[in-house]
Amino acid sequence: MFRLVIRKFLEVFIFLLFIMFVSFLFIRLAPGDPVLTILNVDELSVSQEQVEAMREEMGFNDPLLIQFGNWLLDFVQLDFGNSYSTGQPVMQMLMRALPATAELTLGALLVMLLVALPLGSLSAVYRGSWIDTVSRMLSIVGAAVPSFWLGLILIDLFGVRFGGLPTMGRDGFASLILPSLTLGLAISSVYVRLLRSSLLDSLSQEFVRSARARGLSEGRIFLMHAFRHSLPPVITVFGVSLGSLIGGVVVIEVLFAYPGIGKLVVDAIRQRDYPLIQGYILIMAVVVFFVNTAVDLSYRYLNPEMKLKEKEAHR
Amino acid sequence: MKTISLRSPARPKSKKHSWQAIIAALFIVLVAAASLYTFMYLKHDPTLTDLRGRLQEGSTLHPLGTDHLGRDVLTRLLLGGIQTIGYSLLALSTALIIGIPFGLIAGYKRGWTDRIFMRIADGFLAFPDTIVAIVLSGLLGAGIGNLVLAIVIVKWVSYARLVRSTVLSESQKDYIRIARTNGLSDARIMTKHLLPHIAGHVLVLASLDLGKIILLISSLSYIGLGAQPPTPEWGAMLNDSRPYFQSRPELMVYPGLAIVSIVLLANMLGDYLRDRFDVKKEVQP
Amino acid sequence: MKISDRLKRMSGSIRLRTPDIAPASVGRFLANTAVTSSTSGTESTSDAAASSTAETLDSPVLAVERLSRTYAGAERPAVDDVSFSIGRGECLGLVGESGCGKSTLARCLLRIEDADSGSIILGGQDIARLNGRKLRPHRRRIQIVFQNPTAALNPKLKVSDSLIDPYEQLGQDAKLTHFAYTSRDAYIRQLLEAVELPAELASRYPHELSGGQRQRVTIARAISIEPDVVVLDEPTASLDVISQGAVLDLLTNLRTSLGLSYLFISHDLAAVHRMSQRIMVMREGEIVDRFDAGDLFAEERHAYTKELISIF
Amino acid sequence: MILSIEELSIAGRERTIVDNVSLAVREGEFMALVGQSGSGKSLLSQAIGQLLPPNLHAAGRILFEGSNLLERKPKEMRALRGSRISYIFQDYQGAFTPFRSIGAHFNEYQKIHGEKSSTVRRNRAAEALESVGLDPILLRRYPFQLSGGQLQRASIALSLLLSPRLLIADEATTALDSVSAHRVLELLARKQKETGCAILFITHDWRHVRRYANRLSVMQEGRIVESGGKHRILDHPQHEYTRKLIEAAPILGRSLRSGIEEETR
Amino acid sequence: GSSSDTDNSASNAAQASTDKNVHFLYNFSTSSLDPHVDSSYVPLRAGITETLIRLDEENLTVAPWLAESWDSKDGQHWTINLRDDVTFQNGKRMTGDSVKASLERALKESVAIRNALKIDTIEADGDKLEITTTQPFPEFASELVNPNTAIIDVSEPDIVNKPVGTGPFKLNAFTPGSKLELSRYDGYWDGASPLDKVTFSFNEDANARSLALKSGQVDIVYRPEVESLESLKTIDGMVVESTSTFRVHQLTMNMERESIKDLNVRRALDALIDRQGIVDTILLGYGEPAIGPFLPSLPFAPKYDNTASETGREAAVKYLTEAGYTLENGVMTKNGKPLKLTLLTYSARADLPLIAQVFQSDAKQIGIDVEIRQIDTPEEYMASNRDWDIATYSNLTAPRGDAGYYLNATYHPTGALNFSGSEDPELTAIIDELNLTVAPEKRAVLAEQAANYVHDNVLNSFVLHPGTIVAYNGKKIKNWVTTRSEYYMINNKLDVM
Ligand SMILES: Nc1ncnc2c1ncn2[C@@H]1O[C@H](COP(=O)(O)OP(=O)(O)OP(=O)(O)O)[C@@H](O)[C@H]1O
Ligand SMILES: Nc1ncnc2c1ncn2[C@@H]1O[C@H](COP(=O)(O)OP(=O)(O)OP(=O)(O)O)[C@@H](O)[C@H]1O
Ligand SMILES: [Mg+2]
Ligand SMILES: [Mg+2]
Ligand code: NI
Repeated sequence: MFRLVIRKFLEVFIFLLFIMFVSFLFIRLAPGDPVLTILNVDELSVSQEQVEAMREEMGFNDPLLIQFGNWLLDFVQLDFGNSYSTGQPVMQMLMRALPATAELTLGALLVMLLVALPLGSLSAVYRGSWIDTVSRMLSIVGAAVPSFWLGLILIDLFGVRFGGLPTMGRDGFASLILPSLTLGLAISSVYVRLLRSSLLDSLSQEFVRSARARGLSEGRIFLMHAFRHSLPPVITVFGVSLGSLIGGVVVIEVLFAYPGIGKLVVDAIRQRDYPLIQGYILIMAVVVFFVNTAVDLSYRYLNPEMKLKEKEAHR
Repeated sequence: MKTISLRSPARPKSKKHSWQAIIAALFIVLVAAASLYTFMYLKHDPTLTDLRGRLQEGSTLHPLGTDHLGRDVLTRLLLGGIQTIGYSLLALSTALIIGIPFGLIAGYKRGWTDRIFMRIADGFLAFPDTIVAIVLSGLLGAGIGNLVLAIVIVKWVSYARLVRSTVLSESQKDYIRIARTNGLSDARIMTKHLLPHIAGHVLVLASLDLGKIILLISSLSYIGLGAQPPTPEWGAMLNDSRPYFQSRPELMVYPGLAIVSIVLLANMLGDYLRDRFDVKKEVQP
Repeated sequence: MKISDRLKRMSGSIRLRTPDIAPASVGRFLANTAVTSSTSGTESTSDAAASSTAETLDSPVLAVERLSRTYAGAERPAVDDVSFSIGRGECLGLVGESGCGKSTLARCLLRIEDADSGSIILGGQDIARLNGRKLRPHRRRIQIVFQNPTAALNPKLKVSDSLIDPYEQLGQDAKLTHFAYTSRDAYIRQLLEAVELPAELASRYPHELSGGQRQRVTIARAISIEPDVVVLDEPTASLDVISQGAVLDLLTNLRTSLGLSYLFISHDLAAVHRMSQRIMVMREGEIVDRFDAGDLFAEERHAYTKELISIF
Repeated sequence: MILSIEELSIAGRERTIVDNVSLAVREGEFMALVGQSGSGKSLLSQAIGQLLPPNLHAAGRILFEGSNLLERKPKEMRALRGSRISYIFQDYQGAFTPFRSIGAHFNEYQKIHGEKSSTVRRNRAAEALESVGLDPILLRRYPFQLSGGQLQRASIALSLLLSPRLLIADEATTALDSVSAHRVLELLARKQKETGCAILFITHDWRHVRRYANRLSVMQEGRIVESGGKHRILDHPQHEYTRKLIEAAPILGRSLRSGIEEETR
Repeated sequence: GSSSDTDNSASNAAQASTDKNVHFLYNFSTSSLDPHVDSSYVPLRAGITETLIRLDEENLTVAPWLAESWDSKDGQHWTINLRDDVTFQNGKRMTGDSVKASLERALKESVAIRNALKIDTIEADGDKLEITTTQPFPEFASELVNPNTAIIDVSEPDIVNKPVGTGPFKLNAFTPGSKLELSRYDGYWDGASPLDKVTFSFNEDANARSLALKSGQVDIVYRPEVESLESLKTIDGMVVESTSTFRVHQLTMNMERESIKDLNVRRALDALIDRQGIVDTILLGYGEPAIGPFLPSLPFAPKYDNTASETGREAAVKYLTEAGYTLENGVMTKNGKPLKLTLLTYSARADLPLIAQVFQSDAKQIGIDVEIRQIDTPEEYMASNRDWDIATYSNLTAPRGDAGYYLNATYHPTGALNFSGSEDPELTAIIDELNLTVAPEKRAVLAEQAANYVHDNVLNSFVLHPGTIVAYNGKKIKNWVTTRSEYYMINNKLDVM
């Protein structure tokens, strides 16, 4: 057990270090640097020498490895640097924006669950019926319609015409409804279809017939036998998209002026605010790692054979 | 044997039938589009702007009206189809070509291979799409190849992981072990025995991803990857119509519908293929 | 019904054409048993078997030494220090109570599961620790029929596709003598015929077959490339007696004419008795009794063997 | 007459697999169904509980306690399955949901059929396993951790648990050694005596037919070629196929013929 | 619809009886309020902070604000007299020392400000400041208009999130990226505001901003979606205001490219731009066609009398003919080489890609093949890649009422925004002279001279001055002023009905 923990820990550490190294190189390969933004060339007269001097001062002219070394030195002291554009500590900025994003993501996931679970289940159970057709149509529209459009329609409907729900900002629960709804609906489509497809597989398994022969109700067969069996692909895609979900909320954050991490990062990218981007990638890498590790663990829970045979050598 | 809840009352219709119908429909649509396209192209240059004639309603000259720069919407829609579908299919299939083997190998080999492969995949997930696109466009410049590369980088992981999850559980089963005792090479076990099992989910995901990829392409073209304006392209048309959300909503509806129909078609194709791999065809009552 | 009739039928049903057991391997096999060999070595009708007798004398086709396997979390080993060997052209029967470890042993032999210790010497090479690419060349020599045929067939593949697997992968090295590969279809037809299945089944999926049909498909697959050793784990359990007889005849035929060796796991003492030259009895992972088939009714049998016989 | 199958046909899209079969099982009777592999025995038995694979379709009548099962709604069917009609399937592995322990299956089965007390459920599950010669410790295991015979016995124990009126056992002892099979069949016989349930027993094993059946039917290529009392068929078979089938029964060694013993009771 | 109207007025009436408040919606968002660093200038715009000197929006000259007066003989030694009646929102009096501390913090925290102000030393003496710049620096006063030089009380603990300035509103709460809650500062030196509270929120989506105004959630919207104005105007009492800004959308010419070096080609390209069409349609009239870089109302903007100078396709063809091009098979060709141009554009300013497309289409019609290349960061791309011919770009030309910034940045060989790569000695001389000239009138003459030079040589081509659009609920809001500088938004005059 202890060794397992150590090993996992080591794995995370090496993984993070590697990711940070790659991302460090990668984002510095992107054309541009933050100097023009810092000097506010849009409004202040700046000469090319000043730009060059600034570059020199910020160390952008040093070899990348030295830059990385410096960054790493700070990193191991848990100093993630200050944002170039605001001068504030990066982690503080990210952590301040994180709750909003988490809220939004959770809200969207809730919507997704409320939409995808029933719709996906029904369309698998009543395969070929009207409900299957309707859910397919909905999910296709969901997959093809950009979320900003959906968001605008929802704002127009529930913010302007009926309901008077808040359409922007982050003030309590009411302001969370529309953005979560938009994001949730936008991501639901894949899960509806995936769950359906997976459930169809499960429902044709032999053990379902045996359960039926034992007199179990369809509901129970579905919940206790088929459903769990059909979860792995759904959870997998969920785990994968959680990463992109956090990055992908930016459209919604902008539309609803929801002050989350997505907007922060997109701005950071636009301004080449390296420390902020790095901080974000670090957080994302941690999140992705844990989410996907959790997903992997869930396979084991869903399929005990995997857990118990894990130690067996594999050819 | 009639049941209400779980089985359609009649005997299942032949799937082949509906498939032929799709092909026929597709063919008709294609022919119609092609002829309309030539016709419209002779009449309207899709890139020629006409500021005085912008935002016109539908008329006989412009069946779907004109866009914000006075260009014929129908012509752009027809022309854009080729671009849009071509790029997105190319990108999607490349993502599949990379993602599926990756997932197969990771899930089948397990152990260190799996661990390393999955950490690589995680790494890709940690990068925001925009960063990838910016770096690529900065390093390599615009071009279809780089566009496809950017999308592949963003998309392949989901396929890899999806495939892996199925392979992980499937390769526990006796018939895979038998296949191994039959001396099948790993590659062959993966392609012959495991691929049919993953096809269903992958097709579902891929057909829906097509829509997302079309939208992604348009947002990538903003930062220099992909089609440059004024090339007609559905995703870009959709984005360009954004300001007219309140004044001319149909400008968004047309490309939106076009994308929906393509995704629908892909989805039907996916379902058809899925049914082919789904040898048991139907749920039991 | 007259008793004489029955006796006639009885003697007719024992159609052991060649109880050709190699004395040397028997000696080795019996090293730790009290039984002495009394097998009469009728000369082999098969040239192949005859020419290889010399070789078989000191090198059995398959020799297992001190094999053990304990499942994670189990209190006692499923296979406990098992040793035996099989000579060329020999059929070794393995009987034992349900859950005693027969299938586990079989899976270990096939390297589907890893034994914790012991060696599996197949054609002179210990394959117990070989892995991956190194193992693959040896795969051709040993094949298995699983106990549960449903799980052993890929539900997404047609019968023909499942059947062709071994040939497409290993067939080039195998010198087929019984079956002949002219075309894929013809080959599959031969295989299906051999197990008395209609050719039309080739294009069906496993779930469209009956239990017995599935089992016969897996048998056909196992013998399709004529390996040296076939491990048969309850190969005829769900066959009607006529098909059962036919399949067993076929197996015997192949064995004698091609010099195949079998490890024949079965609950059906009649079938085991009919097929095998030697029989092992397994209990709680250990081999508790070994004897020549002819000595089945001998007095010195283990109590459990006797119970099996009496119940039968 | 607890079960009476009348002119039952089972057809797929291309062909008819079971052709116009009639068969009856009397109350408290041990009815054996033997026959060719692939002749349609399993499908016939599945049709009774409306459990056919979806690509197959049954026509005819299946009267269970007087009412036609083929016309029943799924809900009504469910009320019968598990409590009044219970199944042992040929694919013993498929009987268990892979990610649930054996114990969970026993527990759930009793629970949905109305057993409220969890200790009672647990004890009965343990007893049931012991009655088929299994260690109750197996309750904690997952299906894949059991040997073939253990699984089969567990599924037999499960289907006997609630004393059904009709037990359909499809090759229920194929994975069992003769000692265990004997034990299981003794248990079946005892159960039958206690509860008076009818058993439709599909088998290839003449010994079992000989020892336990009251009547038997012989199937070949989708038809029943012969049915009747055990003695009549075993000792005076009419149909050519039956005769061959009996003849092919394997015999062991010196004297024991597996199906047909010296005296006929 | 009418229902939302009645809703609005009803709720407004209800609010008016208790609290007078205004909800303002701005088109940028910020996650930091540091008055000296953050370039969104929100503290100044929201009325929290003020600068020493401000821009007089009517005359477009600099005017006193926290400073009463200022003076310099040589452009290097400056004396600034502060008002003596100013207090910070925490009640402390603004003194020379506090101003000095504030300026020093600005210099310390912001490289940009350090670069821009070129301050060497500051000395405080009562309400008087003595400032020396590192070099003669005539624009110094106008640079003090920059919102990042705003005066705050630097002794406050949390400047980044809760700056304390001298403005009419003090900050109650700040949600980064979302909004500021402000309340009236009663001790404001110029007379306290009639309002009790102001909410200053951000939303970067134009459609969403329009819809927020429609739904009555906000009262004033900065830059609503232009295309939604028609539907906004149908709402009773909605007021839409527009003012041209100091910004110019221009076509930057890459003077390092062979074809562009030819003045006649530049003239042709300039003639090709359909300015009026673009303003009328893409901007729906909210903007004005540009001739030169400076907004005509600026004192130093040249009066172009040759406005009638030929434009249109014919003129373009004529210039091209003069340059030696002929139309061959519908393609403009010179010496067998067709005229092919690469046009850069970027999406951060949504108008620019549209202008690019219109230009491309017009060029196509006279046989010029223009390839559009959309890029991410224009400044960096233009500076490091020289494989383009023309570029759409948007510039502030006189952000603080002075021409020095634009001319230096864009036309001086050392300027950071000199993407043309122009090194015209004559123009450089004018700019250098401007940099040493203190007297405003003389500076105006030089600026005009430079602008004319640019125009005559078509160093860049100017398309339009976009307008700032503000829409507000006229039934509620009183005294709203849309400024050209876009610096001043919430002030002490703003009121509700
Ligand atoms: N789902 C199906 N679709 C089509 N044909 C099927 C299907 N299931 C079974 N069959 C065919 O129907 C016939 C009868 O099958 P069934 O399983 O009833 O045989 P059985 O008598 O139980 O044989 P066994 O003793 O081998 O189990 C077989 O020929 C089989 O191939
Ligand atoms: N994966 C596993 N994990 C733990 N225990 C197992 C596992 N597989 C089998 N066992 C146990 O190991 C023992 C031997 O199993 P095995 O399958 O070899 O029996 P068998 O001799 O083939 O029996 P049968 O005749 O019933 O098929 C049994 O007690 C079984 O419960
Ligand atoms: Mg076994
Ligand atoms: Mg069967
Ligand atoms: Ni008789």
